[in-house]
Amino acid sequence: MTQFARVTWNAVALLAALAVLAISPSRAEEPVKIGVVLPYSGVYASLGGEITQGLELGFETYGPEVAGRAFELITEDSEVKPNIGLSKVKKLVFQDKVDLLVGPVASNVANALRDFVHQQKVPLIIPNAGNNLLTGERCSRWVIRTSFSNAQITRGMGPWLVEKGYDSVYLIAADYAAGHQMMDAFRETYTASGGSIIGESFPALRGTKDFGPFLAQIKAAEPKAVFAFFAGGQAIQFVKQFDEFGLKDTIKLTGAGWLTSPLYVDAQGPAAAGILGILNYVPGIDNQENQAFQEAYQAKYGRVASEFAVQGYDTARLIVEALSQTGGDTSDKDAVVAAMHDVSFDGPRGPLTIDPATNNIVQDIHIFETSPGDDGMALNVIDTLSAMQDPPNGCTL
Amino acid sequence: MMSRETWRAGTAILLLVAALVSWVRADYFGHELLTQIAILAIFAMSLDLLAGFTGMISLGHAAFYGLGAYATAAFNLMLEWSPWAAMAGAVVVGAVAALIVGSFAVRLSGVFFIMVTLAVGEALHAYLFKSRAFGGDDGLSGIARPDTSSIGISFDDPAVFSLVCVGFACLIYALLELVVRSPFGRLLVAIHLNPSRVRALGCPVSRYKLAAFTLAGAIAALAGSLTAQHNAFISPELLTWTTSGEALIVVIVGGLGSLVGAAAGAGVMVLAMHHLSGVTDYWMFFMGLFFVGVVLFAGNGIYGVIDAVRRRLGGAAH
Amino acid sequence: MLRTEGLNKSFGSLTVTRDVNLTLDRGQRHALIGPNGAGKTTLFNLLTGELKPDRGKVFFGSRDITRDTPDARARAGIARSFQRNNLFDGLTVRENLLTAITLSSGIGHVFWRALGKYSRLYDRAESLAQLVGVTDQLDAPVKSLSYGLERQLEIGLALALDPVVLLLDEPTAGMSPDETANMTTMLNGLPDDLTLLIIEHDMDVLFDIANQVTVLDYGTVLFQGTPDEVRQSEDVRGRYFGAAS
Amino acid sequence: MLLDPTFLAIQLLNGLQLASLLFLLSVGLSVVFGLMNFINLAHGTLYMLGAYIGLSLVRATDSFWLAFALAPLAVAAVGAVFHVVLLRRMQAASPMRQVLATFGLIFVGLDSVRYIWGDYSHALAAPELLAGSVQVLGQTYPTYRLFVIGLGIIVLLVLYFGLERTRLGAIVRAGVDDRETATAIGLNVERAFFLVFCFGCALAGLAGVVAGPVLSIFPGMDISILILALIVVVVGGPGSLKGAALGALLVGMVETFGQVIAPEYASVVLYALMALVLVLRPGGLIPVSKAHG
Repeated sequence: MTQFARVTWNAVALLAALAVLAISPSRAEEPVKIGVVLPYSGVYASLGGEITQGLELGFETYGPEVAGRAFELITEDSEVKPNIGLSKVKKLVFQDKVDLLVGPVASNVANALRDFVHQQKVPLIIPNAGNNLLTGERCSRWVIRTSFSNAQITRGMGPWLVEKGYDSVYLIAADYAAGHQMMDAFRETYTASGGSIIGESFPALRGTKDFGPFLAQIKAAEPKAVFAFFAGGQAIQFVKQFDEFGLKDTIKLTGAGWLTSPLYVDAQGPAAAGILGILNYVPGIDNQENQAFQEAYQAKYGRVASEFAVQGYDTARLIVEALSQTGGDTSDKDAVVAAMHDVSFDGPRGPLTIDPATNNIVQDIHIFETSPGDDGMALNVIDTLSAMQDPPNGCTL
Repeated sequence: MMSRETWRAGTAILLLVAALVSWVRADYFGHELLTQIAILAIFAMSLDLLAGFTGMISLGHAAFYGLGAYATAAFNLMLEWSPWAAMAGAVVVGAVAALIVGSFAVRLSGVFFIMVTLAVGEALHAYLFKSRAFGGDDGLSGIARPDTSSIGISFDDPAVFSLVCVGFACLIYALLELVVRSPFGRLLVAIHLNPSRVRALGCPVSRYKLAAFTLAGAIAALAGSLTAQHNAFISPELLTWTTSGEALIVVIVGGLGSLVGAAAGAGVMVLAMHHLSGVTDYWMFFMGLFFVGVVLFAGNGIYGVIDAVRRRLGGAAH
Repeated sequence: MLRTEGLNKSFGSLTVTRDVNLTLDRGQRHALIGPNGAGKTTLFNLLTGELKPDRGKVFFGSRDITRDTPDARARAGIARSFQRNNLFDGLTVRENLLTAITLSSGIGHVFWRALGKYSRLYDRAESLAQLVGVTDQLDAPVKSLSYGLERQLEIGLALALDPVVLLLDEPTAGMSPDETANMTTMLNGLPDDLTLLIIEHDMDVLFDIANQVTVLDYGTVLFQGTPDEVRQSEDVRGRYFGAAS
Repeated sequence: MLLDPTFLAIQLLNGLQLASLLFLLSVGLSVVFGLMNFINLAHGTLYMLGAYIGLSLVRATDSFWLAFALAPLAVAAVGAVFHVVLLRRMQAASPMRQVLATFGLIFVGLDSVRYIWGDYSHALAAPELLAGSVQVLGQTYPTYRLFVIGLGIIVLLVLYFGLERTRLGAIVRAGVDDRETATAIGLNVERAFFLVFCFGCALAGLAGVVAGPVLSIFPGMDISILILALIVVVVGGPGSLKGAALGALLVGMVETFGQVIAPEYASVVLYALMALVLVLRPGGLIPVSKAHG
């Protein structure tokens, strides 16, 4: 069971670091200290766990050391609270004197951290939080993102849906910044391609007990497709209720890929069949790197690696490759960030680079369909939009 | 036997000395913790005035704390007021909001009061979470601290800021200590003990409770304002029921109705959170259990233990 | 001084006060008697404002105070004691008295000066304690008082308001004969211009103190007159004293 | 769209379904409040526990109905232990201390659930019998939701007749009315309270299992529903069965139609409703008439 593996990340990370040290006992070099601030409690605790596992596997695979320096992960629980996250980051920077920071999951926490790391000039590598502004208006040389921006995920779906004949959609997303940003990006490209949006709903992120009221509205509006963004419990609910209310027969359900994440697509069951998703990663991507990653991850953790795990995995690889360029030197933070701009590699998601203009990742975005597979639901990639790159969006680095 | 008040003041001085010693010895992160403790102490003491002295247990006190933070951000970022003016404005906003909420809440007692304050806090949280003007769930950043470069010190220095926060905590303690010793404060306790009797003695109970509620709201807003300046960031998270709940835990673990207990509780809470959350992801479990234990057995928390020493000493002297 | 006009009060279908007209003159010692459930305490609560009448009016002097809150009436000079002891548990006797004195001296709103600095309040507390006979217990928690002393303190709290009208709800209930005698002496020693309305079951006490008696029965005024008239009234004797005497 | 009768009918059903769940959850809370002047803030935790125990039972036995029957019993057992270990010891203390203890238990319960079942979101599958959809006025509507509505009505009726016609019911009514007198005339109010408390816990557990196929199961599901349940209790009037039913109906409908008519303000409207009721009728819409007010 996963929870037993995650009882105390600190202890695990410490043990891992000790093990790494034990393998290379002759090295007298200081380890590279990486402060990891992710949620290990609260609503996103499961994501924090996935990313941490990805990170550990990544350092194992591409490390375990660089230029004689091992990696020491110091994990802190952000609790998905901005103030707590900031306090933990201060602890990591001031007390533990970490070389690099990795985190967080939630954009509001990332917003709270941004000014602090910008002032302290400690590189923060974001392995999830997708707020556009973090690599747009509020970008910083010291904030690098290996996950995605919200707009980057959904922008490609607009023209694609119009092309497939879905020329009228209803938008529905959780009512918070991420939901609005994803819908804004979709709306822009979709209407530009000639599609028409015939309704929008933004149910509350928390506290929504039931999608029934919204589903009745969608049904009455009679769109050809629905484009949705929900994650976690809300995604499970939405997909199941969409089916139960009989909308699936006449309306195509599409959305940002978290709608049918491998973490819970089996809980959704047959109701998820036929849903179109768009995301930066699905476990079924067909390339060697991904196969190797999934095999290693499943061998280690006994579970399919999710889109969150891969973001942790690639974050570790980015760090390792950048530090190998600087010869293991982390004292010159500017050089570390410059090295990250130079790194490019083929990961499980496909080819990756960091855009020096925004510090956001440039990556392939995958469109996939959910269908019943041999064991549980399968996510099959049906199209790939290659090298999606964000415009600067007001960022001047 | 030393009087209750003298003993309390003595404990307060001891706490202050402890704060100053740790200030001298603190590194950057030590100042961070000290700042957090001082701000939480202010917030908790304001709740103690309500819960401990007046008997109004609120689960929505974070509404005023959060409003103080939001008002500071709004005045500072949108109206471009100076940080000092924004702080003063925030206190006024907190007081006015508490006056409005209190005008119907103070008529309710016990569990009803808990539920209404909880609902008010959640409603405000729900509103701010959605409001585009105040940054929604993303919050607002870039709130400035007072500029005191003219006198040669910088509030951006964590050591200076932590000292300022400790100073504010002392000020609030002194103010509240005066209030609870005053005729007004004594009547609040009497209202807590027997509201109908005080009314029969000619006390307009609701008005007194409203005054206490307003004062507590203003002080909570000050704490919120300091938090906004401390983090240079605000978000709706500040107003959640868990923030209120944690403050209540601090007050009860510290000892209801003692002020200094709330301050001590703040120290214990921040340090425990800092150490426990590093040891286990399930630290809320232990915190909750500890809290239940205090409610069940320890009577009046940390200060209850301290006060027991006074009574023991008093007994021995006879 | 205190006057009611056609007071009516019902709880659901039960009428507990019916067309009560009562007049208390200044300095009058007025007793209210009647069997249990006659509506005596309800009438008290209507006078002090804890309850609002369905119909009828209450006048204090020439002023209509029917809509006034209990605290406003207390400030105007109507003080009361309670049937069941209603003190501030957890405080000492002195603190109990100080609470009442703080309110009566109009400094309750002062939040900027410690109570300890008002020495005249402390003097007043001591003289009141002497008046009601709890001087030895000034620093004892009220929880430790005997029942009789609690009753005495109960009246001390009411007296602390310097009332014009004092309403006492069974001041001697549950007291020993000695305590009752003390109480009677104390009540007889109250200033002459103080108007007193007293609910009392003990006829000896009643006839010792009262100069006017109202008999309530099922919410209505059965009889009004001097103690001697009451004593002689066959009606009252039959309905009320039959069992008692 | 609002004037379309089929649309209205569907939304009405949605509202009823939520009301039904809220009724199951809040009736125990409300009656216990009436009896003891005490409110169990960990009631939402029991609801969450019911859902998770149901989840484990479904996984182990593959039978929703078994979970439906056993999970409430398990939750009632937890409630009984909680009553014996904590509440009974605290009887001398003020009700406020009891409320605070239950507040602490929210944290304990949340982390316990996280530790045992993990942080992921889950959902229960509706039982075979109720899995599909039926046609209501020509619209497809999930059968399971109709079952939830029916269950709520059945529980309401059972409780109504239980309170009116049984000895326990009579004791409970007397206890809510005037506890001291009921105790004085020799009714065992304590035992009645214990039974009512456990029964309320069982209903919370039942609500958890029943909610499983409609709402998702995740750590934290307790708080969002607790606040709704508290609003139900306050709006309806604590201590009264009819009040809980009316409050649940009102909150269910306001939540549902609020999201249709004014999604921006849906949550705030609910709190405003509660504030309004408290100002105008502090005892709730159907207050319990306490003897001697």
